[in-house]
Order: sequence, then structure tokens, then C-alpha cells
Amino acid sequence: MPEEFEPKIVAFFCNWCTYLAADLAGTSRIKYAPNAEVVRVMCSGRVDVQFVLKAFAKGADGVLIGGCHPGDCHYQEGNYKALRRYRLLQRLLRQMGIEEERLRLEWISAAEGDRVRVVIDEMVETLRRLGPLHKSEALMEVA
Amino acid sequence: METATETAKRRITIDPVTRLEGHGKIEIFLNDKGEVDRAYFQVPELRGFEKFAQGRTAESMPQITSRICGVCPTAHHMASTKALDRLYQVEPPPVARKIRELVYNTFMVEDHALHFYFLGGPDFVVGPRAPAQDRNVLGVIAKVGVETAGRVIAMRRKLRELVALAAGKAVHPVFGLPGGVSKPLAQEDAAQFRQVAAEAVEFAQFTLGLFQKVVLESADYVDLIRSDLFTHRTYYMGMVDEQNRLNFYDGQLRVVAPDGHEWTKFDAAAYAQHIAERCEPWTYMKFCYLKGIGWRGFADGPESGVYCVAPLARLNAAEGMATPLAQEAYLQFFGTLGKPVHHTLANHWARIIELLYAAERMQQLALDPEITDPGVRTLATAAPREGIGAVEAPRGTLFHHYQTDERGLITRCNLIVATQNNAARISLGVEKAARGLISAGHVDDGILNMVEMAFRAYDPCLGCATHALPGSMPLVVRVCGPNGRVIHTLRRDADGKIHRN
Amino acid sequence: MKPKAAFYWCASCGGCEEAVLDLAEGVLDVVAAVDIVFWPVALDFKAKDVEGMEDGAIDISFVNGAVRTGHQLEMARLLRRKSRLVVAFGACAQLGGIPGLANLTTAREILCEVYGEDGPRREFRENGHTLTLPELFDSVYPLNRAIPVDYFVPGCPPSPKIVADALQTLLSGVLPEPGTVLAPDRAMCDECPRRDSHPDELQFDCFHRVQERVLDTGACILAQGVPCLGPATRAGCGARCISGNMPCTGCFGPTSHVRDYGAKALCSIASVIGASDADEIDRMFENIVDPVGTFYRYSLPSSFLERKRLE
Amino acid sequence: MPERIVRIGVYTCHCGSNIAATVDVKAVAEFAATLPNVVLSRDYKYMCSDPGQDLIRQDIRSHALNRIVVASCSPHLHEHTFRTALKVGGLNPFYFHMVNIREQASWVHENRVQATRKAKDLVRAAVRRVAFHEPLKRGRVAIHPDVLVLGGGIAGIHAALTLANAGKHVYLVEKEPTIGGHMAKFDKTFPTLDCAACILTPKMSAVRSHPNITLWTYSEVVKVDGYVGNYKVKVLRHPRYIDEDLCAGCLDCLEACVYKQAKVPDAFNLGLSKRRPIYIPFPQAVPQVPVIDPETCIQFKSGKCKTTCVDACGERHAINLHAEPQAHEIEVGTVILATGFQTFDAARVPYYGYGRYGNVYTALEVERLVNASGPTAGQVVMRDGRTPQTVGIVHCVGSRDENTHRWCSRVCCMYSLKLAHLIKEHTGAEVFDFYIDIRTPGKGFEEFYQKLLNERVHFVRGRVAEVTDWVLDPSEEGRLVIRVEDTLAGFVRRIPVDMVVLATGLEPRADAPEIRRLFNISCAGEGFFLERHPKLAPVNTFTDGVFLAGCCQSPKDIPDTVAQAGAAAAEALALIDAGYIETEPNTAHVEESLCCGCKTCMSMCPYHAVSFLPEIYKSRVNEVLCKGCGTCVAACPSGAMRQNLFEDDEIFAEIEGILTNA
Repeated sequence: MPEEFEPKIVAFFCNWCTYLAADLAGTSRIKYAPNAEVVRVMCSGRVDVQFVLKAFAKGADGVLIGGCHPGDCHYQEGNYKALRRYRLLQRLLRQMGIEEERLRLEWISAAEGDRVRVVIDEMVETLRRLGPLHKSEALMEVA
Repeated sequence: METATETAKRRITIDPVTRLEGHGKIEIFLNDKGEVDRAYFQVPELRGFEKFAQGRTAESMPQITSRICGVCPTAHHMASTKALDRLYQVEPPPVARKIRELVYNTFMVEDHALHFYFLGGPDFVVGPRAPAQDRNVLGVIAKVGVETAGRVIAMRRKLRELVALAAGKAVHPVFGLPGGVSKPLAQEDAAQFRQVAAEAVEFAQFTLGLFQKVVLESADYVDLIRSDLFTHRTYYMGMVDEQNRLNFYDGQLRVVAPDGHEWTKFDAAAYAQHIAERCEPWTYMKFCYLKGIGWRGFADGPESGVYCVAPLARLNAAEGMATPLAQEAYLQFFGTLGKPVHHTLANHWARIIELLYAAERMQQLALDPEITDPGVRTLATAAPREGIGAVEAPRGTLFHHYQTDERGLITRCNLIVATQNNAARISLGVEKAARGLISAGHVDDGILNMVEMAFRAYDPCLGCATHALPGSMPLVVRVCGPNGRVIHTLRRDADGKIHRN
Repeated sequence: MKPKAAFYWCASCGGCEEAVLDLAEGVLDVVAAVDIVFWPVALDFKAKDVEGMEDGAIDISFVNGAVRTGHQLEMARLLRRKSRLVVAFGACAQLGGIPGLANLTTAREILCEVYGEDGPRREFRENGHTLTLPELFDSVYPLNRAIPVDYFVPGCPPSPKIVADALQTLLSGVLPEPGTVLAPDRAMCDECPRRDSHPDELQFDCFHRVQERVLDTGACILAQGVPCLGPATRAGCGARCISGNMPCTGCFGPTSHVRDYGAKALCSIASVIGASDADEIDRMFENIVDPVGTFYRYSLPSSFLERKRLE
Repeated sequence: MPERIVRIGVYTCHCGSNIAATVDVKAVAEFAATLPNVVLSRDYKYMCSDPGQDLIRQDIRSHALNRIVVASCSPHLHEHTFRTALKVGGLNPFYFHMVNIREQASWVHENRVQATRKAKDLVRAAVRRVAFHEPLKRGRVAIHPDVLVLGGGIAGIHAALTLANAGKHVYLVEKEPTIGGHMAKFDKTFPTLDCAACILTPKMSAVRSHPNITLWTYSEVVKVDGYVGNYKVKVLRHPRYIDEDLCAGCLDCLEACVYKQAKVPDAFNLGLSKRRPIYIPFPQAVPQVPVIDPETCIQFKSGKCKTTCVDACGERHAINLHAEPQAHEIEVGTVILATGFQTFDAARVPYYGYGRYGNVYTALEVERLVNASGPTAGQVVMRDGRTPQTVGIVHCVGSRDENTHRWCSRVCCMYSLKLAHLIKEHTGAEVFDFYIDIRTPGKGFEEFYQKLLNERVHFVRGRVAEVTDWVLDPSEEGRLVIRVEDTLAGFVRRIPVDMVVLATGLEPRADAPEIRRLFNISCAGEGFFLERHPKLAPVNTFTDGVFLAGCCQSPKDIPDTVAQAGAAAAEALALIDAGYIETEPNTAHVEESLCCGCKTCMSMCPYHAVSFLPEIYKSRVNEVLCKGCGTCVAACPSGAMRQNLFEDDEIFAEIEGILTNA
């Protein structure tokens, strides 16, 4: 039953912007959905496409990548690398039957605590609508 | 849950585990009197290339479809590449056509040679009545001598090295592109082709000589070839050039009737108007027949659309060979057996004649001064839509048919592989052999071997597997009593030993 | 006493056997070195005999081809029980191979495509005769998803040198770490004859499809703007496709440090384009029209996602 | 080499009730105890407290722990604290991972069950991750002793002098032709009413004469490379066309200018006076060197000037009309940003009539009017030449306002009171202060307010609705009417005045985003530079070696600014005197056996930290240049590139941990 479905989101936040924004959301006591759990990386440029697919394969219903705004990357252009991978990955996901709303790349600066709430709440809503992403059941237990 | 009637039946399963679309299987059902009621030739596996080709890029098809068969990948690669020429409406430069045909004939020499020595060979060279455990490549070596065996192996190695040289890899080549090939042939490579081609011609002549010595000079063999058990009067199809001479790489497809007269001749692009495919609910193999005649079940004769491809069919469908030595052999072949030849086992002889042709053709092309021209590509400019390509694979005519969207992504893919053309004839051949050899439920080694020979003469690509050493197709016959319980199993396995239990 | 060896194939094309035959003169040595107790072509009736063997009676089993039918699954399990070592031989057994692209569809879709609505049936009865066809799984699986695998021999097919080295290693008695892929643990560029033409600054404003270009026969293919997966692909093939003047398509699979070949290859290729705005970027990727077929040509079943999502 | 047997200790913090209120800390701790490799799991009120850290130190010894997970607050707050605890406990500090269950759980979620579930997931992820951690060593980077101070206001001046007096060499770079900043414009300072010039100008000339200070006015930083301890900064010096070293400051050239009357609006006086094309911002300017403004100088515009200035300068030859901009590359170890603020543009609130009515002034303009050295020599005369009889001061213009800036600018109340006093003093006018709240939190502030009350300044509580010249009553004729709801009296009043003073607030400078990018720091929401921690690191930024002083960080008055400048200088000194800084070991490195030399990594690195070694055909990372973003690691197609603290194994383990029962 959809109302009982709690989407699970794995969020990769860059250390300098989005992770700080999440900290700010915390110190500002902004309330948002508890469905997203954060993996901290130094830069969105560290997010390997493998991480995203691993998350989907292990049962994440959505994956969120948070980086600094264009031009604001703490490492100058890591966020652009993230954007490039994201665009190509989206096309691969389409072929694999995974809706593009399940993967989001968001620019959230250290100042945008509330943006963290908006994005995560939105995403949770969308995922509730899309329902769970169950990947194909394992063929067999390995002996 | 078996029905009462079925439990009364007896079943024989001949299960040569084979390839291409998986493992071929022969089911023979006996009636209560132990006579053959019905024999089925089953292909129980399917890999769905036609489906997952959809969405792939057209240019990747020559490499993807070659994975249908690792024994004749070059055939698929080439048919696919020719389909791409048409898809992009681009004419390869002459040198590119020559390089393709050169590589293709090199591959034909290798494949035919291997078949004769490692697969067909044992039956004839060693002898059909020789003890089963000798009927394998080791037996061949014993008969023809170790250095000949060494020569066969070395020959194969050199030929495959040549393919790799020009096409990147021997198994699953990569050089085919719409409008040509990926790279020109270097001077030193051409020299190597010329040298090996000369050896190949010599080798082919030697093989033909060997065949004449051990087979044609033995009355038993000729009788065997002529025996009605292995004779089916069907239509024959093969690719021919402008003078109706046999060609593997390119040309029109010529179909001759059981009486040997040309029944029709068409461009590969028109295959769909002439060839129909039908599926039977009990096998994954689709059976081809001539649309113009129609399907009359698993039967031969001019009324039945069943037709045949591969060496014998190609010779029947052609009016001659494009190379001198092969032409001689061609004349001798029909001189001996009359034209057309309906004896399935004559395939072995026909194959060696083709072997000789391929070697000669290889030499012709290798000597062509133009073969090293650098201009091996015509770049496509037209938008892709639809393309059909065909070649003569070792085991018969092979069609690749693609449709794409404007970005060149495959939207529809239809493949007719050599053995599908033969499937109907193989089935009826198997059934005929079974009826002729099994009576009162009596089954013995002979039957196994005969059925095996009927089957293997086509070198069905399902039999590709048996190209592997030691090169003898194992068979099993399971005779089942009431309740389908196995009374006794009789089998001849890879090492040629007979087991009875 | 010679080690007992078994050969078996699941869903494969026969190219792996050809690869063994391509040892040419070497083949006879192999046949001489081992005692072949189980020959794949004989599988159906000999399966019974294999069952009769003691567990672990076979020293080493070479299995090529992916697992796609219940029958192949049984055989794989049987061989696992009876063998001390199981070697996944070739790309299909290791990664799923090109037939693994079938994981973009389902058994049903395949049957409909090939035969229309009423195609072959699992069980068919005709005047009292019953014929059965084995089940086709919806997905193709690499061997190690069916059974634990001790070693892997990569390649489609494995190159003769890789085969020779692998056999030598395995028969030598000094065994490598379980799970080892028996090929150099480096990317293909390492043995690429064109590696010196590889530029320091990789940066593209678009990619070309191989049929749109006449490729220079001496220069790095990736540098010519055609996606070549050499940098992501394990070495050992001898850069065969490159010498054919065609890009590497990744049949040797990833190195030991990469878990999902296609994901990593995509990640790497996507990193080296120039644009920074989304539309620009999309334009640059226009020519990568089939990402799955490009990056997962041989490895879809062994990827994290394994197959297209089943609705 | 990581230890064979992994023995993990997990510590879950209550943070008083900050975490415990929403997360069932006990449950989390009990859950952690059940996880693989966990030999000890505790919960404690304040893990960051000394007894909390002591727990870890003790347990490491008594339970032979070799991995530590602390579930508490953000690693940005206490990662360093706990790593140090490990170190003291005799364990490599990087055998540690921190779980953020406060900022990312207890503070942002309400549902206790879900918050607790999330906390457990995060702890599971950390436990899996930490098992892969390897012992790492921090690198050391030497600190170049020179310091760059950007901005020559009171903050920059004070910081520069403090450092220079401590014997460090300082480059003080100022955009304007003179240092002094906003303070130089003021007449008196609140609440003591001592003269701004008297306290500022001595410091200004001290800067000028200090041997350890290189003063570059009329200059800008255009490029910053490098990293803490080793910044390479490119400074562009605009030509003032008068050589600072040759000029004696006699100012003869000003007199000699062909412009007999000054015609150009004087920026320093906010356009309340005029200057010549060759000018000096104000008499006490430092350096005492005129500037030629090419925009207005005839010679520059037409080339047809007699250049009498040059003649006037005579053999000093200080004037060089062909001077070019000069670029200087300097190396510094630390940077102090003291770029200040700008005042709110009153024209943005048209209903207060600024720009429309000549007698509406901004506070800063009035600062100049009341200033003895100002355009009117301290006479408060309005644009129409009259002296005001009644003056209305409007507080919170561009502060505490949803439509402009929401923040309180902190200084407006006090400077409004100061101006009220000064205006009264200079004119005896009747003064009205229109305020929302009077904020006087500072030493002597409230007393000053009382003093003003006694001086009979009228305080009207209410946000002014508009300033208009629309006359409803003869008494309003020719005056400006201030409409305001007097929230104490409880009705709307119309108060006619001669002069209106708008107490404009403080806002980030327009070029703040540029500066932020140059120095790779962040801005807070309102646009002021973001400090590393509002309480524990108020002058630090997230970029090591870059410090903040003054109003570029947030509005503040002079005492606070000077205090912060001192603090920033002290932070810089601490680094310099230590001689080195320890760097995070989260750099990338190449596993050479795997590297095939495809060079993908090289095009990834903006810092050129990756070089290629042709002889071995492998890439190599310069760990000093590497800033540890990990972009090359993700891009490396063969997995040969790796990153300390962010290894694939560690991140995959974390992902699996999060999703284990998903």
C-alpha cells in the first residue's frame, strides 16, 4: 500500500556546500523528511557512478547528489564533472527502466539550509508517487 | 502426467549436445510394434539476438551478431557488414570488397578443412565400419600419418593468424564497417596472404587427393553415399556470380528444382519474397521453405517447399566454379554422381571442392595488385533506414536484415542462419534414417552412426561444437519400455567408446 | 597421475572452444597434460555419471557461457559439487557476455519477437508424444551468480596467450588467490601499441561514432574522439581490436579495483568532456546513442543493476 | 597496515537533550553493540566533554579497541576533537569515523521512531566503513611568514599593525587611493564622542611608516593560487600617475591644475563637494599622494592639456602621465580579509524620498556634514542652503525589513543617537528619532541613550510610512512631512521637518562574491563571508589560512571590529609561529601496479597535482598540491587512483550499511 511505503534515499553531499547546508538546516531546526541518509564526500566530483548504481542495487529508491553551485565549487570544477556524469547516467538509467526522478543532482550552497528541506521533501513525495524501485530478484542463493 | 496411450509408446532420445542456438536433440517415438512413429529434431535453446539487437547501434551489429557463433563468426560479421552497406546506402571501394572477400575465403578454407579432418574425416578416412573408438581425429592421424595431422593443425593456425592480421581477431573479427573495412592491408600482410594462399591451394589438392584415394576408390563408400537412406530430392539454394558460378561473398541467390533446373534467382534483398519461416511448437528452431512452393510438411519432392543449402546445395545451384582446379573437381563430381546430386553424404566431397575453390580464390585476391590500396572506406552520408546482407556461410546461406531509426538504432532485426535453411531437410533426413534403421524396437551401434552421419553431413552449425577435439559427435539412444522406463541406453561418447547399460 | 579436467559450456557461441583450439600445436600438449573425465558435448547422459562421482573428484572444471536455463543451472551446481576448482572461462561465464544484453528484455518479449504470439511451448503433445523444451530465464546470469567460482579467464574469446598462461598457472600447482582473474591487473592501454600518442590533456567537445570517421591507423583511438574503452578494460588481449583499427569494447572486463565495469567506464568517459552547461553537455553526448550497449556490451548481467528493471 | 582483527568501540552522544530528546540514544547504543566487530558500545551525556573523551581514551587501552565511531554532532564541529582523543589514547587518529545524528537527525526530525531508525542506519554505515579505515599520517606544510591583509579600513589597519609589530611582514592592499575606510569619514564615534580622526589617523600614518608593512593602495587582488602556508597572490596596482616614492605630498600640483574650479563630484564626500581631476581624497589621506582621474583629466581625454601639474611638480618628476598598471606576484602564508561593507542604497526605498527631495540625506552624508574637515567645514547646511530647524532621523532603513534586509545592522541606533546629538550641538535644531526598537547593547551605550533623552530629542516609536512634501496644513508648507504610526500613542502622526536623515543599514559589498571566489570561501545567506563556526571559530573560514575581520563577516561597531581584527591577527600569528600546519591526509594517490598511464586523471585536476612519469608510464600525485577532492579518483577508469579517507571500499561499505535492511 503506497501510504505505507517509506522511500529510502541515499544522499551524497559535498563537504563544503551541501553538507554545511544540512548542518545549517540542523542548527536552524528546520524539519524535513527522515528518508534521506547522507554519505559525506569532499566534493560532488568524488561521486563515482558506481556509488549511485550500488545504492539503487542495494535498495535505495532514490539517490541525491548535492554539490556547490556552478562556479562555486570549493575545488573549482568538481561539480561540473558531477554534472557531466549525471547527464550521461540519466540516459543509461532510462534504458534500464529507472525513472529519472529517482536520481537528482542539486546545487545547494552552505547558506541554503532550507533548500535541503525543500529538495528532500520534494524527492520523498515524488518517490512515494513512483513507488519502490525493486530490482530484479536474485536468481538463486549462491551455494 | 503421462496419458495411458503414451505410456504404451516407446521413445528414443538421440541427444547430440550441440550449438548455435543451443543444443540440438532428436526424439524418436516408436509405436507399440516398435516401428518409428515420428521423429523430431529439436533445438531447445534460443538466445534472442533478434530481440536484444533492438536499441543497439547498427555499427555494432557486425560484432554483436558474430557472437551467435564462435565457429563461423566471420560469416555473421560479413553478412552484417554487407547489411550495413545497404543500410547506409554506401558502396565500398573495390579494394574494400576484395579485402573482405579475401578474408572471407581464408576463413572458408580454414573452416572446411577443419570439418573434413576433425569431423567428417573420421567417417570416411577411418571408415564407417571401423571400431567406433578409432573413429576420431586420432584415428585420422593414425591413417594419414602424424606429419599430415601436424600439417592440418599448422595450416589452420596460419589461416587464422591471417584472419586476425586483417580483421583484428580470428574469433569475432572487428574490421567490418559500412562502406568498407577499418584498415587497409599492409604490403607485408599481403605478402603473407600470398604465401599462405599458395600453401592452402596445395593443401586443398592434397586433401582432395586423399578423399579420392580413401573414399572414391572404395566401392563401399560410393554405395554408402548413393544409398537411398541418405537421399532426398529437394530444392537447392546457393549464391552465384553473373556467370552462375559459385561465390561465397557476393552475388545473387539461385534456386534449382529437384530436377536440376533453375527455379528462381533473386537478390538477397528480396529474400522475404522467396523464403518463408515457420515455427513448430516443439522447437525453438524456425524452419525455412520456399514461399513459391509452400509448406507440405517434412517431405521432399518438387511439391514440397523444403530446400537445402551448404556445399552440396551450392554446387547443385551453380553452373561451375570460378577457379580452374575447382572447376575440374566440379566436373568430376557431377560426372561421377550426375546432376543434381541428392545424396546428403556427398556434402563431404562437395565441401572439399569448395575448399579448393576457396584456396584458389584466396590466392587470386592476394595476388591482385590493388589489394593494398589505402582507400578502404567510403563514408556514409545517407540516413540509415533498412539493410539486408547475405553471404554463403560454410553451412549455407546466411541472411541479416536490419531496420533502424534515423540515428541508426536497430528497430527490427531478422536473421536467417544457415542451418535454418536446412532444418526441414535435416528433420526429414533423420526421420527417414530412423525409419529405415529401426524396426521392432531393435537399435544398435550402426543406427547411431548412420543417424549421426545423416545429421553431420550437413555439418549443421548445431554441430559446431563437435569441431572441438577429439571431434566425434557423441550420441545416445534411450530405448524406453512401457511407462517410459528406460530399458537400455546405448551411447557413443566423445572418446568414441561404446557404452551399454 | 594426471589431473582430472572437465569442460562444459552454458549459453555460449563456441568461440571459447575455438580459442582453446587456437593454441594450435599447443592443444595436443593440453590434451596430454590432463585426463578429460567429462566432455561437454556429452553432457546430458554423462550428467548421470558425474552425479555418480565422489564430490571433488574432478580437479578442475572449465565452464564457459552464461547461465540462462534451469538445465544449465543444474549442471553448474552439479559441477561445483564434483569439482575442486571451477574456472569461469570467457566473457560470458565471467560477466554475462553479449548474450547478457538479453537482460534488457525478458524471455516473453524474446519469444514474442521471434515467433509472434503462439511460439514454441514448454510442453507440447502430439498424438500421444510429449516433447518438452527447457525453461528460459528472464535473465542471463554470470556463472558466479549461480555457483561460487574459483578463477576467471576473461575475454571474448580469451586470447591464446591468456589461455596458455591460465592453463599453465592452474596446472602448475601453485594457485593464485581464489577469485583471481587470470590476466594482468592493469588496463589495456598498458599494452596498446598506440599509447604513446595518448595526449596529456584529454578533453572532448563531442564523440564520434566509428562509422563516421576514417580512423588514423597510428593514433590513440580515444584521442580521435571515438570512445575506446581501453583505459577501463583489463589487459591481456594484446590490443587485438586496436590492431584491427577499431576501438576497444571492453570484452576483458574491469580490473580488480572496479566493481561495475560499465558504471566506471561511463564515469570516466563522461568526465573528459569540455562543457559545463547541461544542454551543451547533452549535445556532446548525442553520439553516445546507446549507453548500455556501449558501456555494458559484455557485462550487463554482472553489473550492480544486473538487468533492466522488471515491472 | 590496518590491524588484522577489527575491534570497534561505538559511542553515542546525548548532547544533553539535543540528541536524546528526539533520538532514543540508549536504543541506538544497544543496537550498535549487536553489529559485527563492535566490542563495546556506550552512550554518554556529552561525548565532546573531557570525561567523554576520557571514556574513549580509557576504553582504547582497557578493551584493546582499534576503531572508534562516535555518533554525535557534525564532523565539522568535533571530528578534530575526537581524532585527538584517539591520538592521546594511543590510536591512529584516522581509525575514527563520526556519525552526525544531531544536525542530521535529532534537530531536523520530529518523529522519534524514525529519527532513531535513521540514527541506527547511520551508525551501521559508520561501523561498516570504519572497519576499512587505515592508519594515516598528516602531512606538514611550512607556513610562509608573510601575511596579506585585504582592505585598509580600521579592521585591516589594526590587523596589519598587530602583525607588523609582532615582526611579521604584511602586505596591506586597499582598493581606494587611501586607507582609512568608512571610519575616516566619521566625525565623532559613539558613545564616547571622541574624534574619529584623532584615533584613526595616527594608526594610518603608523601603517605608512611601518618597516614591516608594504602598503599598496589603489590596488586589487586579481588572482590567488596555492594553499595554506603558501598562497601565491597576484596584486594589480592601478596607476595613480603620481609616483608614490618621488611625491613629497606638497600638493602644488592640485593648485596648478588647469581646472581653477573643482568640477568633479567628490566621492569621499559622497558628492556633497567637488574635486579636480587631480586630487587627494582627504587632507589626512595615506599615502599623502594625489591621484589623477583619467576619466575627467583633459590630458587623458583629449591630450590637449598644458599639463601644468607636471610643471608644478618640477624636477621631482613625480608625475608620470604614461604610468601603466603594475602586477605584483607575492607569496604569503596567511590572509586576513577585512574588505568591509557598503551602506544600504536609500534610493531602494523610494517612499522615503531620497534622491527626490534634496533635504533627505543618508546618515553617512550627515557624517560628512557634521565633520569639521567635511565639505561644509562642520556647518549643517542643507542642499537648499538653509540650516534645518527640525530634523527627523529614520531608523532601520534597509534593516529589519522583509522587503530589503532582514538583519539588524547593529550600529544604526547608536550612530543615529550620535548624529542627533551632533546635529543638536551644531544647529540647536529639534530632532525626532523614529525607531522600531532602540538597541543599545554595548559598553556605555544605554547611558548615551539616557543622555540623549535628557537632551530632549523626541523619540517616536514606529516604522516611518513615508516622507512626503504633500502639504495638508499651512504649518507643513515648504517642509517635508514624515508620516508614521506612533505605536506608543496609538495613532498616525504627520510630523513636518526641514531635514530627513535616513539611518541606512550595512550590507555586504557588491564585490563580496568575487572576493569569495578568489579566496575560495563561502558566504552566508545574507552575503557576508561565512565564518567556520559562529562561536568556536568566528574569525576562521573553511579555507585554512584565510581569516576574517570586521564588517565583511557581519555588521559590527568599531570596538568589535578592532577586537576581531586583533583576533584574526592572533590566529595568523599562531600559524606563522608554529611554522607549519598539519594537513588532512585525504589526498589522492596512484596504485602504480594498476595504472596504465591513460592520463585521464591529469585532465581532472585543477591544481596540476597529477604528473605523468614517462619512464615508468604511470601517473603520480603531488600530495602537497592535491587538495583531496577525489574527482580524479572517480574518473580513473581502472581504479588505480585512490583517495585516503574516501576509499571505494569505505564508501561502498557506508552505502551498504545505510541500505542493509532497505
